[in-house]
Amino acid sequence: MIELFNFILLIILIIVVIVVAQIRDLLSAVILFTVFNLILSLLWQQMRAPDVAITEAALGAGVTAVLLVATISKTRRQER
Amino acid sequence: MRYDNLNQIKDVLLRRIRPRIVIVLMLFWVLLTGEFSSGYLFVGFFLSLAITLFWGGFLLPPSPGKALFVHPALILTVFKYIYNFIIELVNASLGVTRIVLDPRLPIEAGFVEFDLELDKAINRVLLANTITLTPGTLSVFLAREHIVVHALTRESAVDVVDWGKQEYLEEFEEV
Amino acid sequence: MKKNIVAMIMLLIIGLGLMSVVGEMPTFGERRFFSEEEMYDRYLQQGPEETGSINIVSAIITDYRAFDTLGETTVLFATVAAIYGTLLAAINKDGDD
Amino acid sequence: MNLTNIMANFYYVAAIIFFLIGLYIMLTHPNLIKKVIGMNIIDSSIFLFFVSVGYIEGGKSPIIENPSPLTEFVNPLPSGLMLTGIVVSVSITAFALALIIRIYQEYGTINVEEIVKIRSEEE
Amino acid sequence: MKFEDDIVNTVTRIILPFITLFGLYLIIHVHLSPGGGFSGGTVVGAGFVLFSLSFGISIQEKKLSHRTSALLESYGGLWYVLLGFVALFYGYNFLTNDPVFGLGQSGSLFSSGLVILVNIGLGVKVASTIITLFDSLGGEEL
Repeated sequence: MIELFNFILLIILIIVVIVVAQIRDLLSAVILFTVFNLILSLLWQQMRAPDVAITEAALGAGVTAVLLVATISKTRRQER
Repeated sequence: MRYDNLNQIKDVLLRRIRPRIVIVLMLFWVLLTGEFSSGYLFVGFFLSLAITLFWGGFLLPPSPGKALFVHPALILTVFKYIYNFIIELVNASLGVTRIVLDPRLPIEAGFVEFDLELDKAINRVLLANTITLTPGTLSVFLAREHIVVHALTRESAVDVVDWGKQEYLEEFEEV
Repeated sequence: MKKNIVAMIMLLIIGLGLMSVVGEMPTFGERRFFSEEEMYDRYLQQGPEETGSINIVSAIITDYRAFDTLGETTVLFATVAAIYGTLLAAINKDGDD
Repeated sequence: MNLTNIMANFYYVAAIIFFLIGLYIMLTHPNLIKKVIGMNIIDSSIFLFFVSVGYIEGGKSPIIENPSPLTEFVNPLPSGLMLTGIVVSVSITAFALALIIRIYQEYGTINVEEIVKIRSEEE
Repeated sequence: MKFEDDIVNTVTRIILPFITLFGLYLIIHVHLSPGGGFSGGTVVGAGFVLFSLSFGISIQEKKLSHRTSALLESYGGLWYVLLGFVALFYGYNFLTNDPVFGLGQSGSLFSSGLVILVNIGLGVKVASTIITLFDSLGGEEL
């Protein structure tokens, strides 16, 4: 049961990463990257590593997204 | 001069210590730790006091002239509000379902602007969040008693304006 | 477009190499993985007595490997210093012009 | 190559796929912010690999509340190492973003190809 | 970076003390539950970031100036080194825990000397690092 749940999470993660690679809008890419990190922290909770899960949800999803959005607001939004 | 200064510090401290917020934070601390021994409670009390002192002027402004922790009339008003909200929610959900299932998709999306007669910011935020929670309508902008709502159909827009003018929220104002 | 195809072929080769490594690795979830049995037993059996912390991960990062974490705080400090240097250099240069 | 072993170790396979996609983003996209996102995806793939190495079937998370020799725990060492890694990866991301802001101030673009063109015109 | 929006403002006023208390809980409860200096410090720093996003960077500057956060950042690291030197002073190795700091009853709040002391320093340092990163990357209008 747990294996199946983790497998579904990994499939969702792979789809999200492929969309991040293809999308042109940088802000959408950053939002999808945040979603990626949040699902990853869920996966780590499943793997019984709660310390890593909390740190990932706070640092990887929160702070990285804030810094990336701040940088995009200072440069330009479209990739081209 | 020196005495004045001390008095000022005392005033600031008294304005910043907020017993109700400290009590709520202590409850949160007990929920987090799951322990009820004296050491835990002391540490929690110390931390809550420090946080209230630090963030002092940026927390919710205290409502004047109330001795009790929660006014009894407020609980009744909250229940009445939730009851009305659930009725509205079911109605709006049925309406949106009808629109979505209709093959012609009869949508007339547009923005509605109107003014609120609510003084407290928290009541305005409550109304805006209620509008967003209701399917089909979405509060877009809220500043200084002026609200902009995005509505899916014309009827829902009229409903929203009615809902905003109703008396449940004014009861919150009075309590 | 040509660049993308070359990159794809290169990634395919790297992926095949890494896959062959996965084929040789022990199965996921086995009790005894690499040759780290001693460390695993030591941390889990004597960790609470030796450090007083029942959360073994924090016992590892701030007691057994505290020197490692000291290096990490140095990394944080260096990052802040480097960012200040990078962005303040721009401001100073603008002021000179 | 043992095919059934690969099927059983699908966590490692997913980590490899993340690594490859991150590397693809870093190689082919000319935008610098996209390159930083690709670098973060590669970091995440390494973390996924290490944490799944430490997992033990049926183990509990390594917080020993009432010690008994029967309970099995997950290996805490990879978790501790990856905790360090996450913080370092965020530091590197922040520094890279500061450099990107600086590059934008200097060239007015964050596209590598345009930067190369501007550089070649200058010389 | 400031939104003139009542919703963000009011929700920030409600939620800010809870965020800070949760971050401090993660730092202090490090030896009993998941968390620690890194995650707790990040949560506290994220509270400051939310504050400056909703009230404006100039008010945050008044609350915690750049100079103070830079000082906290440096002294968080120094506190760590100082704790290491305490053990050296008693004749043990650098950063020794057991005989130097009292361990206490394992499983209670006041136990595991070095772990909790180091994590408090780490939390202060990481929180000020997050604030400084946000201020320098996204804070001032350029």
